[in-house]
Amino acid sequence: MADAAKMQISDEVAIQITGMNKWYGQFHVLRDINMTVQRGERIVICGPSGSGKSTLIRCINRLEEHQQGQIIVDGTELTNDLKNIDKVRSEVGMVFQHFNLFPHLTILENCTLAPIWVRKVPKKEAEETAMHFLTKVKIPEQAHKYPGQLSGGQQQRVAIARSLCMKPRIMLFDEPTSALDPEMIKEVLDTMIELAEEGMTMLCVTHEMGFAQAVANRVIFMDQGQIVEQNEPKEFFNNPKSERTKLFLSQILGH
Amino acid sequence: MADAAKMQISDEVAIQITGMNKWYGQFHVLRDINMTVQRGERIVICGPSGSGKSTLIRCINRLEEHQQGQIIVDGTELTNDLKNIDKVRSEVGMVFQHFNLFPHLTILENCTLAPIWVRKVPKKEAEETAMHFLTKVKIPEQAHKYPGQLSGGQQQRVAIARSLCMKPRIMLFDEPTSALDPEMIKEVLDTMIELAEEGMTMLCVTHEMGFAQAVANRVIFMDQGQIVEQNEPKEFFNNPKSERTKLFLSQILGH
Amino acid sequence: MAFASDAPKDGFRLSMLIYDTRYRSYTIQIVVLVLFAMAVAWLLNNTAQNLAARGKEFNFAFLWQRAGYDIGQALIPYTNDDNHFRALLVGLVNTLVVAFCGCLFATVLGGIIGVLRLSNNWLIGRLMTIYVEVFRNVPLLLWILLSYVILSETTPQPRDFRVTDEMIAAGEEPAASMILFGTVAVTNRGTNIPAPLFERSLGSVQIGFLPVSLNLLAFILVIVASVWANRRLLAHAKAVQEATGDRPVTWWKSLLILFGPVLALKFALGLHLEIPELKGFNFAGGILVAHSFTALTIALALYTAAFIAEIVRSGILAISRGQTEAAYALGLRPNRTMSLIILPQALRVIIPPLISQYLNLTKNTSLGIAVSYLDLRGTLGGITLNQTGRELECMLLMMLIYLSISLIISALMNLYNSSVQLKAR
Amino acid sequence: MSETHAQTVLFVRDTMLPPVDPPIAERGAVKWMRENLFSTPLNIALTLLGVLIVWWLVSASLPWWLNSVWNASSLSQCREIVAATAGEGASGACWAMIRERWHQFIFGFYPASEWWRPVLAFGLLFAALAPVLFAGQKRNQSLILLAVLAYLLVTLYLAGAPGTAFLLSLLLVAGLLVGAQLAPGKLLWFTLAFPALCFWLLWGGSVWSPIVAMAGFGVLYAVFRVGTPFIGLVPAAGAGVVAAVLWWLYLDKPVVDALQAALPFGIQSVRSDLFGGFLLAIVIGVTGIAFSLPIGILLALGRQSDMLIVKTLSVGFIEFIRGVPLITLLFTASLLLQYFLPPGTNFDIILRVIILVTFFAAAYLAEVIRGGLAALPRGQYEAADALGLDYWQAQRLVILPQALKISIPSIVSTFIGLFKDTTLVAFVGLMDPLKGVTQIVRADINWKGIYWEPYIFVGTIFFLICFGMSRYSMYLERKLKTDHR
Amino acid sequence: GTLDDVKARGELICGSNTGLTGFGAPDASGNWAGFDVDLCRAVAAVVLGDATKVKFLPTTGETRFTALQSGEVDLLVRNSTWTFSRDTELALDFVAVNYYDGQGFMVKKDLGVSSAKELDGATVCIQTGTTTELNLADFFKQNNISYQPVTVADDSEAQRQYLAGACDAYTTDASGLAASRATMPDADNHIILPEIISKEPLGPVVRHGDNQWGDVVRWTYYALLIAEERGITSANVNEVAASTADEEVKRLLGVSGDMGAKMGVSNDAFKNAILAVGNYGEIFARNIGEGTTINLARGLNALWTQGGLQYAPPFR
Ligand SMILES: Nc1ncnc2c1ncn2[C@@H]1O[C@H](COP(=O)(O)OP(=O)(O)OP(=O)(O)O)[C@@H](O)[C@H]1O
Ligand SMILES: Nc1ncnc2c1ncn2[C@@H]1O[C@H](COP(=O)(O)OP(=O)(O)OP(=O)(O)O)[C@@H](O)[C@H]1O
Ligand SMILES: [Mg+2]
Ligand SMILES: [Mg+2]
Repeated sequence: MADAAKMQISDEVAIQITGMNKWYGQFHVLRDINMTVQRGERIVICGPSGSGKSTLIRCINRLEEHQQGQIIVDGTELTNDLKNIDKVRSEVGMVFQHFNLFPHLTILENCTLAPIWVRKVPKKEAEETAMHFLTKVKIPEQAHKYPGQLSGGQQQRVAIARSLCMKPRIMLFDEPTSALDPEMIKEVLDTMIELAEEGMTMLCVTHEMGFAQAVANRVIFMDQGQIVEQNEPKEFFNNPKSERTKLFLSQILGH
Repeated sequence: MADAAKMQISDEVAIQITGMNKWYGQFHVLRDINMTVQRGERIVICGPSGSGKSTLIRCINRLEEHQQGQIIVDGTELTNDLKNIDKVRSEVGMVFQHFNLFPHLTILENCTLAPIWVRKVPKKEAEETAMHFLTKVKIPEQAHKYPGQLSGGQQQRVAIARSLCMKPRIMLFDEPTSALDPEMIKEVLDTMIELAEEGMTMLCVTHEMGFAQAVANRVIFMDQGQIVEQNEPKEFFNNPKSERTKLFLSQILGH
Repeated sequence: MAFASDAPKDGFRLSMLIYDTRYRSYTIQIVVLVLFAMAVAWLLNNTAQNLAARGKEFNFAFLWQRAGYDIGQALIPYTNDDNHFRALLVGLVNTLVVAFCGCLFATVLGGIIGVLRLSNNWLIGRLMTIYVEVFRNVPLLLWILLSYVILSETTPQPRDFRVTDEMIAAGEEPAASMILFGTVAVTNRGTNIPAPLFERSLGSVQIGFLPVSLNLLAFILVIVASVWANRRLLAHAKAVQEATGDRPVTWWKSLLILFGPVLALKFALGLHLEIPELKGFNFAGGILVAHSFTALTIALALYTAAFIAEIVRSGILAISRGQTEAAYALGLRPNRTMSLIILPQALRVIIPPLISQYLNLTKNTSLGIAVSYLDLRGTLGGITLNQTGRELECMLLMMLIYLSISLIISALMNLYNSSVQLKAR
Repeated sequence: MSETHAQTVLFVRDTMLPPVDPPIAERGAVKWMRENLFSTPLNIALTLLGVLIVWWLVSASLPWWLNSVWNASSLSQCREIVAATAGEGASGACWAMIRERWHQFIFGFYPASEWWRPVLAFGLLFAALAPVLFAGQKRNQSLILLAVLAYLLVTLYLAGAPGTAFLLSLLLVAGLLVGAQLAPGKLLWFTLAFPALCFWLLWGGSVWSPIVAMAGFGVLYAVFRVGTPFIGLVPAAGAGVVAAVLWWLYLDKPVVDALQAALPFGIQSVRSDLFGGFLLAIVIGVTGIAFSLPIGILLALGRQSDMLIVKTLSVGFIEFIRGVPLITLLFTASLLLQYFLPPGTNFDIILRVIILVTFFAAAYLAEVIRGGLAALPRGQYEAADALGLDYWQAQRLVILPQALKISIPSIVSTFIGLFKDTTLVAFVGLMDPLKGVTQIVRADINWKGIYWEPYIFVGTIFFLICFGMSRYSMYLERKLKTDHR
Repeated sequence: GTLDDVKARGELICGSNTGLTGFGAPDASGNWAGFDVDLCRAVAAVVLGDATKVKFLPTTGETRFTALQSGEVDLLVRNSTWTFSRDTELALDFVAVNYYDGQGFMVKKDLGVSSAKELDGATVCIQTGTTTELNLADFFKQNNISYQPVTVADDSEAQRQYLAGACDAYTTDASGLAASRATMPDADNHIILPEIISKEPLGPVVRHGDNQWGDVVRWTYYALLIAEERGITSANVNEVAASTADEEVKRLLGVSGDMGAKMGVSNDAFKNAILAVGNYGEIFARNIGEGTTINLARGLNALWTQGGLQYAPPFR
């Protein structure tokens, strides 16, 4: 499977980050980040708590502003220009740790909201697309329920479907399974693996090392706001180079 | 360790319950409870949800009133006599599922409050005792923080220390670990095991079967407000007698 | 590396004012500011034109003209020869006094009702619920009008107190008599209460425009001193408790310290009460508390108490049962649990909404208009406005004063809030 | 020891005990009384006190109620009747006054022949509220509409509505009912049109004035839609507003006149100085809350904004309005507003009062809604951003629906407060039911000296309305809490 | 000017009392009636030819002058006292005095008081927002006696308090006292003390500077006076117009001359007014005169020919 995945990686650059720095007030949270993501790549980001993983991927769709350097997503540079931001956001889907579904809308409405209002898709078409993706994440029968009526795993799958409905070219995941009970983690990971197999460009912050080994092209390890090490998953897990990585892996895997 | 524990059991009776019945309105919640607890015994109570475990141990320090039968704690019968109730309560410590620390007082004040106002201990002495027990539960350095600033596991350990500061002869625990994250459960169980090793008389409602096997003299299984089976832990887990117990154990351990 | 990106463009384009996040918010703010300034300018211009058209000008000099009217209840010295500003002050003091008394009674009453609503006494619980619902759901104005009518309709006229020779001869009792050991007369005009008088006076000093009686000052000083001494006593008791674990009995010492010096001073100055007496048309001597004041206070207190009761009730309910149980399990008695565990926590929940009720009450004192109570609105916004025809100045000044009161109260509230914030991670 | 102990430890229950009833002392009325009335000495004392209070209240007022007089033409006649039936010195209520003057408490001086109009407007108010309160819930909407239909059938008949009006209004509601079945979402259009309809019903006049006034919004929207592709969203919105204002300022009147000349259709116009009683209270209360809601939302958003000037202005406005008593604002409406408007502008005191009351309610609502906004987790904002929704879309589609739902109880209690406060308009010379109408009635020689009856009557109606609303909001709160789970 | 505004509007807006029996109060069906109200109706008849085209805006003591200044009402007829400062500082014009009044006191008979100077220490009810509170303060000060003021918002409340005995004396304009007394169930038990402590000339008020409008109101009022002087009543006005030989009456009724037109109203404007409301005497008798419940004697308000002060300048 890993091979199949590799084959889909094209030369095209999906995300290009150069010399990016970010501060929260006085606190230097991201330091000189440089990375390039090819279209079709699946990248797992890991690292200790507070190392800036969330901040990094939130910068990619401008939920956070960076102060130095350049982030180019799908050919659009993220500057203060609202038009660019809108463009990037409609190309990039994001799945959060706490799902963040809209509790006052049904599952279907959650999925059709953005296509209708942002992409201006006719309602009927949007609903068809939504049902397609809901079927894909295996919960078409829940379409008319409200988020509060679903289990955590189901909610997270809806969140993935909701992002997919915008037909994004890149998906960002911020610890999508860490708020879930063990049984539910699997459901969500399965969905993500399926997505990966279809060649979606994915950046995923996760500590699920099994997932990383199964689908990632590359694992990035961050600490103190810096990229400390990146490598192919097999190499990364079996043969970490830096001391910091070794320490981290011993904790994670020993746990 | 189990042997060491056994040796400390004396013939003296700590708690004697005979023919006790309790109703909530029309609902017969405890039915004909008979049990004797020797000083130094460590008893684990388990059973399905709603079987009356909490109610039983809450009757022992009269947080709930029973309507029939007799409860004698440390030679004092629990009746409506306020003096007896006071006496029993100051001899019996209790730890709750949700800690119930006093959020407006510091950890140290939480621990010294009852000794000062109930036992009339000089403040200085009370603080020394408190620091002693806080050290015992391994959080002396948090003494001047407020409960809200501690993690769940730390809070539960403070709750244990707070009870201990009253130098109780009997400790009651009502699911002390069930509101905690997995990592924190261990901290708290360790503290309880340590207590058990010192020979404290303990009644503990818990589903931590590892704990039961490690320290209990006796496991009591309740269902529908009745004691259905009691036995030594080894026998209880390996060789349950009643059908009800077998069913329950298969669920718990299979999980 | 075949990605096509527009080369980063520098330089400023007009569209950036709207589409660039950096400038966008400035653009909006400047537009808003300009609109606001235009609106203000428009209003000011209109006002100026209107004033000119009516041949009026905007100044506050009228405040220093002779007021010429009398005020029934003046707590600072005032005659109709004083100026309008002084009348304003009298009104302000009247407002504050009603607000203060209202808050005081509302708190006491609301506290009691809130606690009683929680009692497990079914009858009392129901009665209190009815009270709360009835008072909350009917306009305050009705309560004010009603309590005024009740007060003036159910109380006797002063002449009913009169005892004539014929009546003595006939052995008749007067139709009404004074209450509280013959010291207080409640008539349909007001309540006459005894006034304190001194045999030996220390005189008085003039502070600013207010004469301050030295007697009063002496009393205040002595009371402050005794309270301070009492706090020392309690602190000492606490120290003893901390050292030995036993708290010494303090209540009789406290009583002695609190009341001894005041009593001594009373005898030293020869304080006695001037009992009101029926003379001519009215009771003379003592202090007359007008019914407009009493009715307003009662209505405000009853109405606000219903809201406060709810606040108190929910404040106490907000403290989880677990806290009580934990305290009981530690051996604390119910009353100690209340004072050491429940109340300190409940107060944090109760006080912020309580203070906003105080604020509401203070603003509602302006309804004194319904019973013609001469508060700030009645003097400055009523008679002064009427006599001078300066509605713009009077209304603006009045709003400004009310606003300052509100802001001061809410500033205090914020201070309190930040000081009792529960510490959390 | 340990051996024997192990032996004694084993216990297995072979038969489960059935539940039995608690002992006598723990059951029934005895237990209930013991626990609820006589559990402690303090409780016994409280119970006795309570009984005493109830007894005192009843014994003091019962004769007065029992001796009520319903048929009399003046207070003195009432007193004679009471004296005749219950003996000299007895007191009795004189409800005859209410019987004779009830319509003034309800309608003020609104002409009797036109009473059907406020009655109709009141019924339609609920029809207009239904789509808001029960968005998309076919069943509840239909239920409300059915209730409105029934209400109108009865009240319009009683109020003597002319036949055409009767038929038309029933047709309208029936149409809405059908609409609720076919397209419940579309009923919102009726809600939007309702203010104009209501205004026309109450004030009367040419049917064209409300229609042409509403057309102003159409102009706004048209300019906005046409303009957006050319000049962009924000400028187009601005142009729309300008166009609409121009429409209202310059075109409104001629167009109305022209249409009225061409197609004269109208109802008798009723001047607002005839409004009074509960009609006035409800008009002020409902318009106040309806218009203050959007303003309150904007203010709340402004207060949450990170733009300093916008925030400062919002905070300033909110704090100022909340810092002064309503009564001073009402005096502003009657005394000062004229100073602030261009010389010569002059409009209805009721409208001026409504404007100030709207500002007042808006400031309070802003605080309430701010609470709702603050209660939303940040994740909702982020998810909306991440989906590419812009600020206004995010607010409208994601944030506000939730924030408003959370704030419903507080919004309702603001409304209750506002409704109670409408009584204060008496101080600027309007005829509110409590003081205004009562004063007029008491100025009548026949009823001079009557106090309790009008207060009790008006108070009871206020109580029923306010209590009903607060209960309804509690119900709504409970329902909203559960239906998504 | 206001005249054109009123004509354009087709309706006259009058600031009236919120309800003062006899002078201006709405009845059960909302029709306003009273002494002041009739003057408004007369003005409407003069300007618009129809006495019913009047809208009454109830004003309180506080809002009345603002309402007039801001143009909310065209004319204020709300027994307002003509004083120096109101005339000058408030930019108002009092155009005539339609009722000469003075402030007096009413007490209960059994109080045993026969002069206001005996009221030392008494509690006195006053309506706020008028000149009465100033007069009262001055009077007691001059006589060096004390009193306890109870300020009350409106007449019915003041009466309630007085009757309940919450005040010993009730002070307001003597006409008001008489009106109050007349409606009391035990009118004989109350007396109005002889002292009249102030002059209270009450009259219609218009905005300062609008002289044309002022003239219309003033001459409407005088027309009513002249009509009484000449015995023209609402019943006989048509007849008189047809038959009279008196030149002044002819001018007044628009039979000859163009007096109305000069003022900007129709020539028979005053005839309309008389037709609609009657002459001054009729208005007085109908609303407040002897025989009504208010039962006021003409007194100072009798025509000058009968020893009163009501005097109209010549209509020429
Ligand atoms: N809004 C903020 N303001 C200030 N500091 C912040 C803010 N958000 C995050 N930080 C800090 O930035 C650092 C990086 O945060 P980030 O959430 O990116 O970490 P993370 O690697 O995702 O950690 P975790 O695994 O716990 O989610 C942390 O130290 C955090 O405290
Ligand atoms: N205050 C009360 N009033 C009425 N019924 C109660 C009350 N407290 C508990 N019960 C009922 O009594 C029964 C026993 O409750 P208890 O809390 O003792 O069960 P438990 O064995 O501790 O269950 P869990 O494992 O869920 O804590 C339950 O059915 C519960 O619903
Ligand atoms: Mg993170
Ligand atoms: Mg339990």
